[in-house]
Amino acid sequence: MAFRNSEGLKMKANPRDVRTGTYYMDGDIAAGYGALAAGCRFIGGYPITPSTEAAESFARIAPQSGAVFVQMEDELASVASIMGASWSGVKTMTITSGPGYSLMMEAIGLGAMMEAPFVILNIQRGGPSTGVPTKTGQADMMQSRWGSHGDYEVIAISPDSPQELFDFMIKAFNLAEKYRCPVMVMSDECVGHMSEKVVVPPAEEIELEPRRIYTGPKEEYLPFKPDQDLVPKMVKAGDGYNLYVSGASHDERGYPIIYQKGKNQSDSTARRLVDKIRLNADKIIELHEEKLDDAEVVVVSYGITSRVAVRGIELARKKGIKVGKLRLVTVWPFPDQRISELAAKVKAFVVPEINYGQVVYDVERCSHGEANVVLVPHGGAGVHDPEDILEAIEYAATEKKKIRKVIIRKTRLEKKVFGGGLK
Amino acid sequence: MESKEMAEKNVLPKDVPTMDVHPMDDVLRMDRIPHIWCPGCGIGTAVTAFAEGLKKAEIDLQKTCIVSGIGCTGRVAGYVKLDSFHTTHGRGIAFATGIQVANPDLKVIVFSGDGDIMSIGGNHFIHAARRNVNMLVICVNNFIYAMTGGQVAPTTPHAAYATTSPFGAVEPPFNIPYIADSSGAVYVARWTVLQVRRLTDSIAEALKKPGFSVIEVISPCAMYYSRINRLGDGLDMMKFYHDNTEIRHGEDTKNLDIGFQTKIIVGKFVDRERPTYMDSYNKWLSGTVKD
Amino acid sequence: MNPIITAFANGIKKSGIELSKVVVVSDIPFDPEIIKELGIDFFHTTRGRAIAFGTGLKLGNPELKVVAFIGDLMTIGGNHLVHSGRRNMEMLVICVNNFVYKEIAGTPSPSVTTGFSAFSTFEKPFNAPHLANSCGAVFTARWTALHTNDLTNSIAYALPKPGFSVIEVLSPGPNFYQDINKIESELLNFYFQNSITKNKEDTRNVEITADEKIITGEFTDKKKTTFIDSYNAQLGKILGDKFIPLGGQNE
Amino acid sequence: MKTNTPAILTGTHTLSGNEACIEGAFAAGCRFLAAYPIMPALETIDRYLQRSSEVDATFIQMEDEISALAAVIGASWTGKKSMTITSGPGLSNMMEHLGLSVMLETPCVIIDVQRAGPSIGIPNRPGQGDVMQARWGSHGDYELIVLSPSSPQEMFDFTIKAFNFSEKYRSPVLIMADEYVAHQKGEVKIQPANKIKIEPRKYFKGEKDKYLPFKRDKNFVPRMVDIGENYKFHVTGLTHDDRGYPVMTEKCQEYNVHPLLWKILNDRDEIAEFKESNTDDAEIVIISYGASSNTAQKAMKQARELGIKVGSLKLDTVWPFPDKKITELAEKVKTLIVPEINYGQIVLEVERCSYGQANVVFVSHGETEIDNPDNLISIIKQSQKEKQVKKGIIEYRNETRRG
Repeated sequence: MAFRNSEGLKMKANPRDVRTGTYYMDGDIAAGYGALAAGCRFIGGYPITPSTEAAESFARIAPQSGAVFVQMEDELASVASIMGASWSGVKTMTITSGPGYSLMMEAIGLGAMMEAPFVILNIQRGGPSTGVPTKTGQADMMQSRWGSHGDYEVIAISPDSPQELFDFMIKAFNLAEKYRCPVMVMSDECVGHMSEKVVVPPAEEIELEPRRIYTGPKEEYLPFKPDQDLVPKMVKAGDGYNLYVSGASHDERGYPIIYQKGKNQSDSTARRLVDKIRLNADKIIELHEEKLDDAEVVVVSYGITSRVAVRGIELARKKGIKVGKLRLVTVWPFPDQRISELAAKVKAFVVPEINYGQVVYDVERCSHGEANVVLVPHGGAGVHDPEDILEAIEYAATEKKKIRKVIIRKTRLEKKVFGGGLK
Repeated sequence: MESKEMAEKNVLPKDVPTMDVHPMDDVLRMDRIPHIWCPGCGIGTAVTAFAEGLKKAEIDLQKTCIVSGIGCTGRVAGYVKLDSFHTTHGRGIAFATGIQVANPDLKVIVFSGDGDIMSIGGNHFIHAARRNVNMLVICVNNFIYAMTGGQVAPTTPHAAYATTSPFGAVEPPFNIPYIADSSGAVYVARWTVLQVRRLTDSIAEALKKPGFSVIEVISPCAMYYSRINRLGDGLDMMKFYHDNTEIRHGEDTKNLDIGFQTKIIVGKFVDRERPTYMDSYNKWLSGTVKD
Repeated sequence: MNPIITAFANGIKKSGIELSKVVVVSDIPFDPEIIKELGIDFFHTTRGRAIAFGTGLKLGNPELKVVAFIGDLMTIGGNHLVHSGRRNMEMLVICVNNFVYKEIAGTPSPSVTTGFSAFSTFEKPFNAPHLANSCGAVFTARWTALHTNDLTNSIAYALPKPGFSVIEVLSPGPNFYQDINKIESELLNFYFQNSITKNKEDTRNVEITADEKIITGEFTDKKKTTFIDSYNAQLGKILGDKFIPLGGQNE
Repeated sequence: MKTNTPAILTGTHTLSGNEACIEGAFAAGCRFLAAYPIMPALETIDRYLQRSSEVDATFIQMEDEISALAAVIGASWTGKKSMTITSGPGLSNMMEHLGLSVMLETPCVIIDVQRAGPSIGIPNRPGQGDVMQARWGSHGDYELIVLSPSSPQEMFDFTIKAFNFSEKYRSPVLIMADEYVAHQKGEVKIQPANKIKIEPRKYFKGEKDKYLPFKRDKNFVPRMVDIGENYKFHVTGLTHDDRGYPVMTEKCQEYNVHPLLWKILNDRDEIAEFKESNTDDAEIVIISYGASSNTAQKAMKQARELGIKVGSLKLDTVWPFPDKKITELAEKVKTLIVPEINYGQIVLEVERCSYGQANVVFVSHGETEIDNPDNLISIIKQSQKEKQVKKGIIEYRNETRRG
């Protein structure tokens, strides 16, 4: 994906921000490096296992680049402060995990409403509630899409390696600037705490999306007047534009419509907020596909699970099953169309997730009854046993009937814990 | 049992009395021992003082419950044999408020750390103090977020190092007794874990006091705070407390700031009477409130 | 126009600060006409988060003069208030206290459900200047909305003052959308007439009680290193030349 | 178990949805409310306070919604039936503690009077934009029960039902009302106390030292005790074993969390209630919930008068979703129309459960259309023109008239 803003301007990363080199580092630290390379100037954060290393790595390297890490009093403050910083003209993000993410829910709606570009890095852990803080999970996926009240759309991307945590931070900032919406990097403890080779490229190889800055006459500026692609242009606070930016439903001037006369005043705010993502979905969505040409069974996965699935796919291929891999790099917006196309072609989808079924329901929805959908669940605090995925693939390849529900596999773990599985 | 065996093997002198039960058995959950705290940590001492204080106060333990938030000190509730709740980060006081107001017969203790109570739970702290909800808050202050690996806390002294302030903390720390006092707490004390006897007495005293009581317990964190700042181990910190604490009962709370390795003033600072939340509530309900 | 806004507008003028650098963050919606007239930037955030939002604005662009209007008497956002005070974040907080008295005849009794009164009637309210003072604010003051001149002067003084300043303004219904109504103006008069000005009073003594006169005045006025100065000093000391100070660089 | 009579105002009253909700709560035995005032749920607190001294119920106004739900969970463990009331922004703030109440398996009820969102949105107008949030808003996996009333009478009935479900499954239960229902005045019939069925709390009755707070029965529901009864129990939001002690392993995670889902899912057919009308011969079925079902009912009647075979399915329970019923309908009818006061939430579930068997038409409507089914009628007519089943959700965008 080439990152160009609406004027076709290209921007490179600032060499001061890029610690070029080859490292052996964990995903969290790579994320901190990635954020700085992307030009992030402000992180308001709050420590939470297993995401703290990302904040720590940023705090160590930020001051030399004129960026700042401030540890706020709680997650509510963290996310509110980055929205303020975003409107003051800098790139911002916050870093958290499940419980902190839950606290940010109200502000995510505010971010969507104010169309402040910002990034949230969520290193998921086992939930619900405090759950298993030190171990992995993928159970915040639906929350990232639906967690705040009212209608809005976000972009969520899911990296599967420390290298991708670096790369995806840059991608996330670019998407945030381009679509002016909250962008979630939904990683997990496993990727966050996994140490691997991370290559930080030279600055000139990193392309950044510049902010969509308004350049016309001051008096004509309307903060929420959308461009062709439904995304409005932005200015900085303090530049004399006499901004009125509100979290209440507003018109193009930003004025709340609640106090305006006339009950039938149409409330188009939320409509545009969802449309700007839905109608641009094709441009946003990125998928990694492997061996799909002849596939009868497709394994749909994201994040760390897509790496575990590789083993299951290899084993199945060895047994002669035609199985392909579809990795959701972008989880939200969901690739409805691609899944729908595949459903018409293949027998079944196998969806391993480290949760008890979240994204699988969207796969089911988009397959329109044309392909079976098999879920390989995992409660968290660990990753799948590839054998479970293999068995699910084998089952999916042999099942002849069209089954109108998500077929939930009993995993080895479940059988072990509940002696044959839950009833 | 072990000590008995040791006595039999003549490791201990014969005349040392041994017993089958640990004196803490009735207030601590022995089935959860060993605990999670690191060697040199002061939280265990604070728990001992608390257990002793509970006994000393001679309150009805059946009607006593303990609530913790998240963090190293947040685990305390799990080791105390009362009805105990390990809740979410920073919300111990809010949770306890619900318990207390729904059943005013209960005495609630919130036992948690500085990050939990003062940072994320700061709002609940000042509001519960303002309302004067009947509870005892024991806030173990180790100057750092230890559970997550040594991040800067709102109590970290200026210029002290932490992992998220790798070049020294830039913010001045909270003076916990001062903010408790100004929000309306009726009992405010501060001790270090070195002053076990005074801390125990203080806990026993506060347990019997109706209203919002706060005891700040300064505790070493040998694993993070001391290590990052090169202050030695737990014992060195205890020596530091020994040499650098001064007891000043009744000191004006605004003079209680703690700097990096500066003198720590301890003592009981506030002990006053104010109607508790339930008193005001009942009065209001019965319509006798001045209109 | 609401007298607080008038005082605020005059205060900015008097302070001589460039209008385009003033940003108001509030959890109370302002009438857009007011903002237009003032010629400043305005952000309407979710309840209680104005101070946290303002922190970000200030750190993102240290040139800005951030003013946070908080309406619900630090209920939901109390934590942000105390922590920003501790950090000494450069910001002026105008806290519109609408604690309503029951004594005044003819006014609706303040019940929690009116949506404006922040506390149940029997609860002790915060002594806002004292709380702000104890968490580290460099300037605290309290006026009623009718102390127009005093309020203007305090705002003009606090706005350029480095550090975290809190001005509590007693005013019924923090409503910046319409003119105040009759009941509200009666209440305002009541506040005004029942107040007594004691500058430099110890904040411990300025609690608002039902029986005594409301003490107004400028209470705290001290010097303390601001967050940004402290940050630049500490990191400059440790990192030396490698450090790029906050607010010092040009992107 | 029957409730005390003074709490139950037997008879017929004219109440707003907000007031009916409080009456329902008192009838169900609720005696603790912690809340933070928010539009458009303010009248509930008024009503609660007016009646609280008569029924000896406690109210506390907390400093924010986070602490409100925390206090409710705490209060519930003292043995009092507890609830909190809020609207969208407040519900967003409660998300962390929704997870805690799931993990601690604490019975409590959350009333969400939805308004137009996102963020501050329009506080005095209805919305249904929090329906997906109710199901997915907290981190981690969980299942819960969400009811959606469409009239003051249902507001009363469903509140009782909510308390019963919360005790039966030891789970938080949400009521997703909206501004329209909350402020609508209507007739509310309140049965005599002995006719109102109340689910008692599932108390542990064995020996004190044998109590395990998370030992599940065959329905996966553990037994509860009150604080202060000398059980000396420990509960934690961390993944825990039967004793409530934290165990940080994969096995324990499976042991702890998986049954949390199945205790609800096992009974999903029982819990998922709906009202069906005219579906027997219908070619088009309108699937609706909450205030939208008022529009749906009117549209159905008018369409029938025009000779169009329209049926209606009103979801009383939104979560768990009645998958089977929707699939059954999709196989039978040509078109499923889903009107919602949002931009597409439950319609996604309908699309999922229809397996490409019927056209799924989404109608985003506003508050003015609650009383006026014209738009819906025109969409019914438009949808009749579709000759074959289309994949994906159909939305006739020329008719977007929210307001």
